[in-house]
Amino acid sequence: MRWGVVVFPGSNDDQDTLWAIEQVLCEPAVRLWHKDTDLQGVDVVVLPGGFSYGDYLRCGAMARFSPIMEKVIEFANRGGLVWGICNGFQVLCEAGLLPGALVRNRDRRFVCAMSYVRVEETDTPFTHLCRRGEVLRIPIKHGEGCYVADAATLERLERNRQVLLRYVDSNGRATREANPNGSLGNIAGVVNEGRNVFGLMPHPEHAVEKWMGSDDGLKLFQSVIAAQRGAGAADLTAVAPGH
Amino acid sequence: MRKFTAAFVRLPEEESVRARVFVMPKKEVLDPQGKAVARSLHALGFTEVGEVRVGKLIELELRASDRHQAAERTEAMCRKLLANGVIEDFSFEIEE
Amino acid sequence: MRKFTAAFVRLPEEESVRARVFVMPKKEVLDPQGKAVARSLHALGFTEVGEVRVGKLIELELRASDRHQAAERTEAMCRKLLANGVIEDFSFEIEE
Amino acid sequence: MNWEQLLRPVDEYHAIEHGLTPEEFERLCRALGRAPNLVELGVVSVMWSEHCSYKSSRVHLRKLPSTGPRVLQGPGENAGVIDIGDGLAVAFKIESHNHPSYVEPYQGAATGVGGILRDVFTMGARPIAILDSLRFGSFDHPRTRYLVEGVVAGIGGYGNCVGVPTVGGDTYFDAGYNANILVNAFTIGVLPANRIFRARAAGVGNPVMYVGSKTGRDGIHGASLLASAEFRGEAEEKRPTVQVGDPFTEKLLLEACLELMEQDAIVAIQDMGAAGLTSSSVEMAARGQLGIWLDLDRVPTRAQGMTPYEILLSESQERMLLVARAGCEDQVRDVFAKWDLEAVVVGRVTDDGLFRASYGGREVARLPIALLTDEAPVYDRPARAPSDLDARQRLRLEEIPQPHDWNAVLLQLLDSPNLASKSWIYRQYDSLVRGNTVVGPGSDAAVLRIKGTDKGLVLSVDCNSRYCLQDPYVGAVIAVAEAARNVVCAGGEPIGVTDCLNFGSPEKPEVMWQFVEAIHGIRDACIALRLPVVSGNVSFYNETEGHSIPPTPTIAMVGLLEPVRAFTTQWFKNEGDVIALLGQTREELGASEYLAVIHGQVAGVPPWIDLAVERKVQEVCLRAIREGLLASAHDVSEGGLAVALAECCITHPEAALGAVVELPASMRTDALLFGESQSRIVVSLKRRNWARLRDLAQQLGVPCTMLGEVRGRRLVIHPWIDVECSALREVWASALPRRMELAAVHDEARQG
Ligand SMILES: Nc1ncnc2c1ncn2[C@@H]1O[C@H](COP(=O)(O)OP(=O)(O)O)[C@@H](O)[C@H]1O
Ligand SMILES: [Mg+2]
Repeated sequence: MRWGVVVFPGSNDDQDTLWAIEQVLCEPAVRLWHKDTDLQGVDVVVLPGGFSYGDYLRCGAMARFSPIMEKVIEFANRGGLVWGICNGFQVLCEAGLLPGALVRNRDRRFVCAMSYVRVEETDTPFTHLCRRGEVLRIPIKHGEGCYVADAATLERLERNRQVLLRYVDSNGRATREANPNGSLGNIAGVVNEGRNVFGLMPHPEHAVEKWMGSDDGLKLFQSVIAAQRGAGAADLTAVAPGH
Repeated sequence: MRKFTAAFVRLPEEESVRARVFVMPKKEVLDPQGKAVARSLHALGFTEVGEVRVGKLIELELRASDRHQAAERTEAMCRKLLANGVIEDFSFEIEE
Repeated sequence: MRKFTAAFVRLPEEESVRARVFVMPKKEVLDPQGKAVARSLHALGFTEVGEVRVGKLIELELRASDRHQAAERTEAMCRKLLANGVIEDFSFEIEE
Repeated sequence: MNWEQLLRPVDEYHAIEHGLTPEEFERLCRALGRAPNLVELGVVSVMWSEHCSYKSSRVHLRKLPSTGPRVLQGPGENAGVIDIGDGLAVAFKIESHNHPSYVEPYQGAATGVGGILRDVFTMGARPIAILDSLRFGSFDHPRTRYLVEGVVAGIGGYGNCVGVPTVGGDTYFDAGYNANILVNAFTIGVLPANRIFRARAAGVGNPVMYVGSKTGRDGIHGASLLASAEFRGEAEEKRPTVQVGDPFTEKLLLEACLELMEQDAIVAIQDMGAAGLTSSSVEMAARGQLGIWLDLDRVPTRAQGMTPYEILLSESQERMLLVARAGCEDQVRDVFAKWDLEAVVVGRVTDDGLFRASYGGREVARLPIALLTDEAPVYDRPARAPSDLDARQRLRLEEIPQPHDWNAVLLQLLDSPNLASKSWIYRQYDSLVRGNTVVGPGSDAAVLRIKGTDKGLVLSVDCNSRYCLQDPYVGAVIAVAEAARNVVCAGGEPIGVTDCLNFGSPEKPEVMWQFVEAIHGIRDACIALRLPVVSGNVSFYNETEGHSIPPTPTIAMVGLLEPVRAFTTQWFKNEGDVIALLGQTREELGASEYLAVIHGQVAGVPPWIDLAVERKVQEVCLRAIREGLLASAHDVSEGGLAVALAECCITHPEAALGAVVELPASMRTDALLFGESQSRIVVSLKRRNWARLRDLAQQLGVPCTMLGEVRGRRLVIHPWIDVECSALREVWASALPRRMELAAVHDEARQG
């Protein structure tokens, strides 16, 4: 399978994501330049972290209008796997591919730290190699990672089991103290209704080798690879175990 | 929450007007900045202050044939880019 | 650059009024946000847009005995906290 | 103002307004054979300012060792370059942005980071890490919180957005910086050793091109007035136009420049830093011994009606000037266009040795390049030790009562902002981006891998200005030694130094004395440790209302670690490991944190340091790490042995481990526990490695004492200290956040 990593002006973690895919997982990947309009036949699109367009108006607000995003949106609507990490998550929300929005952290400061997230659902191509309730150690680094949505949307997210990751403490409890940014419901990552578009604030690409302090991020990458292998590119959502 | 000051007056052919766009976090959305400002104001002795909310003020210059058109275009800009309807409300004024 | 809408009307004993504070980067100071917004608007086809500047809009509730006092206090808040005099100008309105 | 008025000859009054002395003005007129016009005076005043000309420091900086087998580029370029083998090199430099950060902490610090990043990528190196060295006033001062908040946010705001990790730094709080904080930023980048870009113009007729942000009225005369003229407390009324950083444009500029450098289109490149277009063009021409002509009409401007004076002196950020190969203009334009940046031809390289600028069809400046650079004034200013030095250095230990409750003393020291955890600061920095951070902030030194190799870089920045105040020579020696020791503790071999010399007014003989002593200290330490100083920065006039800051010669040290997986961190790792001390403890309490915090005294001389001993201690530690003997290594610095042991216990990112230690009562207890004797390292290791370590130490004649072992959840130092690690950690971790969260009163300080 082929991965595509979008490079917006101001993308910073694009080459870290490529490193994880190409050097650690030894999978083929291509860069997708924001001005291009060809997805080069990739099987999964990653929107990486960083500060696209400086994030000057709102995070992700401008990136979503770049030419490549039109194709990414089409791709997602056809069931293609799209994965937004940090700034990529913000872009997906701005583009309407994921519900809700990410606003300034509760304490208004940027935070770079190791975080613990609990895997809430495993019937998705992004998490199916994890155990339900498993706690992953993955670093976060963001100033605007506080997930918000209106009450009806939140209720729907919970009902459809679209919350994939929640901030927890090392014992797996979703406490206020374990919430680094004030996200509603300690939400760290959500999937769309079709379960093919995933956004999360933590950076799995920075947790793929032991010396990084954790390689728990690998599980998410490997889930995607296994899902693709298992299903071919045809039906992405039916692969999940337990369905 | 939009507000037109659109007076339907024809401007002298493609004149430049100024728009002021106000973008505010929705009532139900957390506004950590507003809270922090309120706390700071209290600490500085401005104890008479109640709720505070912090939003964005965007001033634009734009060419338009009349005020009505300017308002229409400004509204389109707000919907498309300047405000995020999930978390923000907007309003604007076209300069008198 | 301040603007009083102070009408010297006594409010019913310590009533709550609303102030709107506008904070803008000073003219001579670079405004990377404004620059970026202008560029994006152009890219989205709003080519009629000229200069754009992005500032802050702060809405406050405060108790005051009259509009004049509210204006005075708001101005003090701007000077002390809400605007950074080194790089920003401010103005405000007290709600009618 | 009608700009043509700028072309009238000026008189001495204007010159003095521009910061020139009457003698300097006379010299200028003599050299030109006429009086300069106002545009020319502006150009000369910035080029002759302390900031650009180094006129008070030049004669002394020459004393620093700057050569060595690894040195590819010493001082004199935008950054120094050191060979790290296998065809790779590193470019690095440190720079100050002190005054701007005091005036507007967020933007001042942000643009400081922006400037040092440009210095490094100008050399053709991709920046891979930033360090920040910060000095604030005491928390009692009303403005301190506001400054800390703004500076830290500014550094993070810029570095995070550009996508270069901030992996370490150092931070001290001292009343001596109340009205003059220090913000020093360091950047290191990696480049091919055979492809160093220099700022040396070549090729008469080659086009000079301008790229990046438009020119506005930012910081005009910032360099000469802000950085070189003493603050008189009126800075805020004067409100110099503050420069605002645009990290997004910087990111584009960085990517575009690095991409262009892959092609053979540019001859020379320099960022427009202090004194903007003027200094970048003059310096490029000077290095190539050529001339330069600029057409100011073609310079992209942001504000309307800018005069040639303003265009030449603007300090707008995120701009670069380059000399392209003739005929490659389109190639240059194309690369920048890909990154949405505009590149414009604004002049040519000439052979007349002149700096010439035209505007509106007229020549507005015509000055010999040499006059602006090599022939700029140089001063050997008088230096004299302060008359109260002896009195300040006196310390009668017998008059210092010993405390009774040693647990309480330890806790109080860990609560001191200087010793406490700096996590409140570095949590706000992205220390991970680019995926090379093996050890981030929180240990003695940061470690970065270099992708595609087995190499690691080890970075540390240090300076104890209390030592420097009490004895600037010894203080500077210790700054170098400690920085090197930190690098060694992480497993790195120190290979190069950059320094940022922050001092008061050089016109005061006492300050000049501090400066010269510090230079001598750096020189001697670098010679002894065989380290070249390849770049640096001098920041004078750090004073307010006549008070100079404590002398602060900040040292940033770069080390090489191969293989990178051999890195070490400072915290204890395994229950049962032996704890040992390399080096010797003496009865030394002068200028210590203990004296300052517990007894409210700054007195005495800093600890003694013998550089031969220092070298041996470092060698033992490094060899032990290379042989894989050590589980942890931590240098003993402020707070002494007890604090170092506590740090070994509580700085583990996940789980604190305790220690049980016995110290022989060989001297005053306070000196034993909290004295800051130099050249000491606390290590922990498997018991089976002990004999080998002891032998290694013996071979080199380094004292090596077994202190105890890693055990339990308490720190026990028999017979004085016995505290839960969690209690130590709590105090240490909450000291800064507690002080920072103290309501938001800090904002009041905006009023100064
Ligand atoms: N301003 C800062 N920015 C980033 N990291 C910092 C800063 N100040 C301190 N640190 C980090 O905190 C840790 C402790 O710093 P310090 O007390 O100076 O250590 P040491 O005494 O061993 O030199 C180091 O890892 C250092 O890099
Ligand atoms: Mg230190």
